[in-house]
Parts: sequence; C-alpha cells; structure tokens
Amino acid sequence: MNPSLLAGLVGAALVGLGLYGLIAHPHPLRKLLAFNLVGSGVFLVFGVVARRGAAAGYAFDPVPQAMVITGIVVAFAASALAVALILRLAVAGGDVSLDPQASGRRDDGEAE
Amino acid sequence: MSVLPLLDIGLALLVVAVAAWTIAARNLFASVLGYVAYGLLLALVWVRLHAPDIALTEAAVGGGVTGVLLVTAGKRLDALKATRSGAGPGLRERIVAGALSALVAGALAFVVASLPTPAPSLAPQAAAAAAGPGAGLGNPITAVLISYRAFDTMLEKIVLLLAVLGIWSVGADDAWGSAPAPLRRARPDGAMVLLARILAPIGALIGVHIFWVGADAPGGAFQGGALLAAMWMVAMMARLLEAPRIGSRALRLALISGPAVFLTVGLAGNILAGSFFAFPPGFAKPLILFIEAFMVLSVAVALPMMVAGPPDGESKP
Amino acid sequence: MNEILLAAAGLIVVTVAVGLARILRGPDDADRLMAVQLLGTGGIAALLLTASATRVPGVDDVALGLALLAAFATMAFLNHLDAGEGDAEP
Amino acid sequence: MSVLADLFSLAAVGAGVFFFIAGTAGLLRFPDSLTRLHALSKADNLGLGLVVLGLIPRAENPLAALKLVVVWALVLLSGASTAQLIGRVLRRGRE
Repeated sequence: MNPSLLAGLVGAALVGLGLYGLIAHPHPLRKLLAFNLVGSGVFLVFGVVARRGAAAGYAFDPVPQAMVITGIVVAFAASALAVALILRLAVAGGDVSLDPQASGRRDDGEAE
Repeated sequence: MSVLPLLDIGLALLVVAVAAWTIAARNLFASVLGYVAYGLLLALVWVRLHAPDIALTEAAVGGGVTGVLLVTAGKRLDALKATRSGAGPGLRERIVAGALSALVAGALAFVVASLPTPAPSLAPQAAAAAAGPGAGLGNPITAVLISYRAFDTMLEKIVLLLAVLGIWSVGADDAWGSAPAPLRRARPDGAMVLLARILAPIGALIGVHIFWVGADAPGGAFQGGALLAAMWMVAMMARLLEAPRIGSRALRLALISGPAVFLTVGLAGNILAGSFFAFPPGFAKPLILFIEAFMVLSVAVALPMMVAGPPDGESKP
Repeated sequence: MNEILLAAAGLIVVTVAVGLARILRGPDDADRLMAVQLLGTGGIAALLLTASATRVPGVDDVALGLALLAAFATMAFLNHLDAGEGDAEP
Repeated sequence: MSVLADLFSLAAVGAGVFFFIAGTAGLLRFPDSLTRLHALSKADNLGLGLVVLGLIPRAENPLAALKLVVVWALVLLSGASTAQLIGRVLRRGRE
C-alpha cells in the first residue's frame, strides 16, 4: 500500500468519525471538535491529491497544499466564531443545550 | 522488507485511534487533550506527505491554538455553571448516525482509491509563479499563496478580520470598547511565569525566523504569525501582558494592516504592472516580503483576539 | 542506516501509542496531560528521525514549531487544571 | 570516519529509544501520579536528548544541528517547568 493511498483512507475514516461525533454529541463544543475532525479529514484528502500531483521538479503539487493552508486558517476563524456564539448562548440561556425542548424548560425556569 | 510502510501504517492507526478517542471521551477536557495529540500526530502524517508547510500550520492551528481555544471555552462554560447540554440521541439514532457516517467514509475512501492516474497537476503553473519575473521564490507554496492565488490569500485575511468582528459583536453592548476577559484570572505560579518569560521571547524569535525563511523554505507568513500569536498568548496566560482594549487604535491598525497593505499593493499592480496583483518585474520578491510582514502582524494579533473572545466589560481599561 | 533510524522512529511511535493508553485510562486529568506530553516529545523524536532518514527538507523548523506549540498547549491545560485555586477572584 | 559517525548515531539513538520505552513503562506501571511524573521527565529529557545527539552528525549544516539542540532545549525548559506545575496540581488535589 503506498503512503498517499493510506493517508487518503485515514482522511476518509476521519471524515466518518467526525460526522458521527457531530451528530451524536449533544454538547456544542464537542460538536465543534468533531466538525474540526471532518475538516482535517478533507484536508488530508487534499494532501493526497497534492502528493499525487508531483510534477515540475516538486515532490508535490503546491496549489492544493496552499489551499489546505488557507483552509486551515479559515476553519480556525469559523471555530473561534462558533465558540463565541456558544459562550453567548450559555450567558443568555444558562446552559449550552441545542435541544429546543430543553430550551423551552429553560424559559420556564427564568424569572421574568 | 522496508520498515517505512510499517511506520506509516502504525502512524495511520494511531491517528485514527486518537481521533476516535476525541469523539468517545467522556469529558470535554480529555477530548480536547486528545485533539491536541491528534494535531501533533497529523503533523507527522503531513511530513510523510512531503508537506512540511502544512505540518507547521496544522501543528500551530490544529493542535495548538484550536486546542487552547476549546479548553479556554470549556473553562469559561464551567465558570458560568453552564454544563447541562441536554440528552444525546437515543441508541437507534446513534446506529443510524453510525451507518450514515460509515457510508460517507466508505464513499470517500472509494473516491480516494480510484483517483485518476496520471494525476492532474498545477505544479508547472506554480513553478512558473515561483520563478516569475524577479520573484525567485524557492518555496512554491509561498509563490502560490502570494502570487498565483493572491486573491484567495487576501480574502482569507479578510475572513480573519470578519471573524474577529463577529466575535467582538456578540459581547454585551455596554462592554464595547473594553478588553476581553483575561485568559487566566488567578495569579500564576512562579514556574509558569518563569516558563513564559523564557519561552515567549525565544518563541517570538523562532516565529520571525519561520516567516523569514518562508520565501525559500517551509514556513511563511501564516505559520510565523501563528507562532507569534501563540507566544503572545503564553505571555497573557502568565499575566505578563494583558489583552488590549478592543477600542485601542494600535490594535485595530494592526488587525487591518495585513489585508490593507495586500489590497493596496494589489491595486498598485493595476497601475504599475498592468493587472490586479501583478508585481512589477524586479521588485516581486521584496514586495512579497513586505506584504507578508504585515500579514504576520495581522495574524499574530487576530488569533489571540479570537481566543480571548468578546470584550467583557469587567476588566478596567 | 536509514532503515535503522526508521525502525527507531517506529519503536518510539509504538511506545508512545502504548503510553496513550494512559489517556484512555486516566484516572485524572493530570495523568492525561502527562501522556500527551510524552506523545509530544516522542512525536518530535519520531519526526526528526523520519525526516533524517527520508530527507524531507525543512523539517527542523517544523520540529521547532512543534516544541513551542507543545509547551504552549501544555500551559493552557495547566491553566485549566489549577483553576480551582481562587480562580473566581479577579 | 563516516562509519564511526554512524556508529555514534546508532548508539545514541538506541539509548534514546531505550529511555522512551522506560518512560512509557513508568507511566503505565508506577502506582501514583507523582512517580509517573518522575518517569515522564526521564523520557522527555534523556530520550529526546539522546535522539538529538545521535542525529547531529547527520545534520546538513551547522545551523540545522543548532536547531536540533534548540528543539531539545525548548522541550527541556517546558518539561522542567510543567513537571513542577503538574506536581503542584497533584499535591493540591491530595490536600
């Protein structure tokens, strides 16, 4: 098995694991973490494409690699914004539930 | 029988196992610890894929700064006593979710296994950009980021700026203009202060080095900036430095300097070299380093402000 | 020679993987932090060995970055761990 | 000369691997957190140090060799101070 195929399979497995965590975890920070796993899995697939595209004297294709670097930065920016929103949700509602029924209970509990 | 394939397979299994741990862990702290370990291992995988630039970025952002962002967020949630997160899905939903995830992963694995041979490549264009008139950049990735796909890179810096603005705007109205909450409230231990005092300056030097060699070797503006950002946060965690007020003019200028300089040089290219983001022949390399220096500044300031979060109004200006 | 260096890298990765069992077992967060620290050091060692054997250029800078960021992340986790100690007071 | 250098590399790297294994064994086998901390610092300091020592003769230029030493020094610095901090957290947990 060649290294780039192996890395591609790892990327696919990471996307699957992250997707499962994204659906199955109730806690939004855990969902965010799982989403980051999906992201890095996709980046790894990009990395495989870059490695396979070795040409012009380089051991890799620089264009997908540069896109991955841009992608990592943008993913971080989105994560940071999501964290700020989650914290705001906690300040506003007293918990971090994304469940509409739970937030219904939360409204009952609030002294108006 | 070579050892290398065995090493690769061991590394691959380890990465997947640690990723599974971050999903399976019971508490948030353990899960984030797993994520940092995962970022580190992924950096090794990137080196095996001949991508040291991405390895640095992944270690800096994936392992380091994202981990710190999440652990800081978890700490703040604890302080709010907001730990209740509602029940997770039931067993049946979990099985369906598992099946769906397995299906997606399987499809992606199939696609990866059936990628076309010979692989399409934009490497010749990147090589042309790297060797372009007066450029002479040894690192083709820097050439792609600043020259071949300059527009993307500039927009990425604007995304960073927008994220900072978005984060600031979720703060309370009357807190506007004040400083974000400190990364640590308690007085730090002596050992932590000592570590920060030694680590931060050395780390900042290494950050500048990685930016500087980025034109010809792995490294570059973002990686250097991320290291500088991490060192600023180290100093903030030891309370050697305090987070600036978000109303501070110096902070705001530093934040916009990267995209502003990039855009100005891009527009100047319209006049001097005939097209947007074209660099005049003979000046490409110094111009690229000039743009990158301001990008380093923007990144180094934007990342800690994102981790620090919205202004909180409590800290005195 | 290269093969032996790779084998050493592999041994370290395996060792560190076994050490990760510590993360899974706990019992508390300080032990988990130690295991991640071991993984960081072992990861850097494996990285340097592999890079030396496969001649990927520029890996010394990656190792520098990893060493810095491992220290940075450890500090943040410690920051969280000793939070109980009068963290409420500003 | 190069054979000698190779032998030196092998010996140092081998000793480094030994300390990694010893450190991990300690992390897994020692009864309480403070002794595990002790085991961990051996792997950090000696394991990586010996690996770095073994790789120095193979470095491409003096700057790369210097960087290897700096990597080790950084790990030493952070390992020493975080061991101290972890120790305090553990002691506080006991009280």
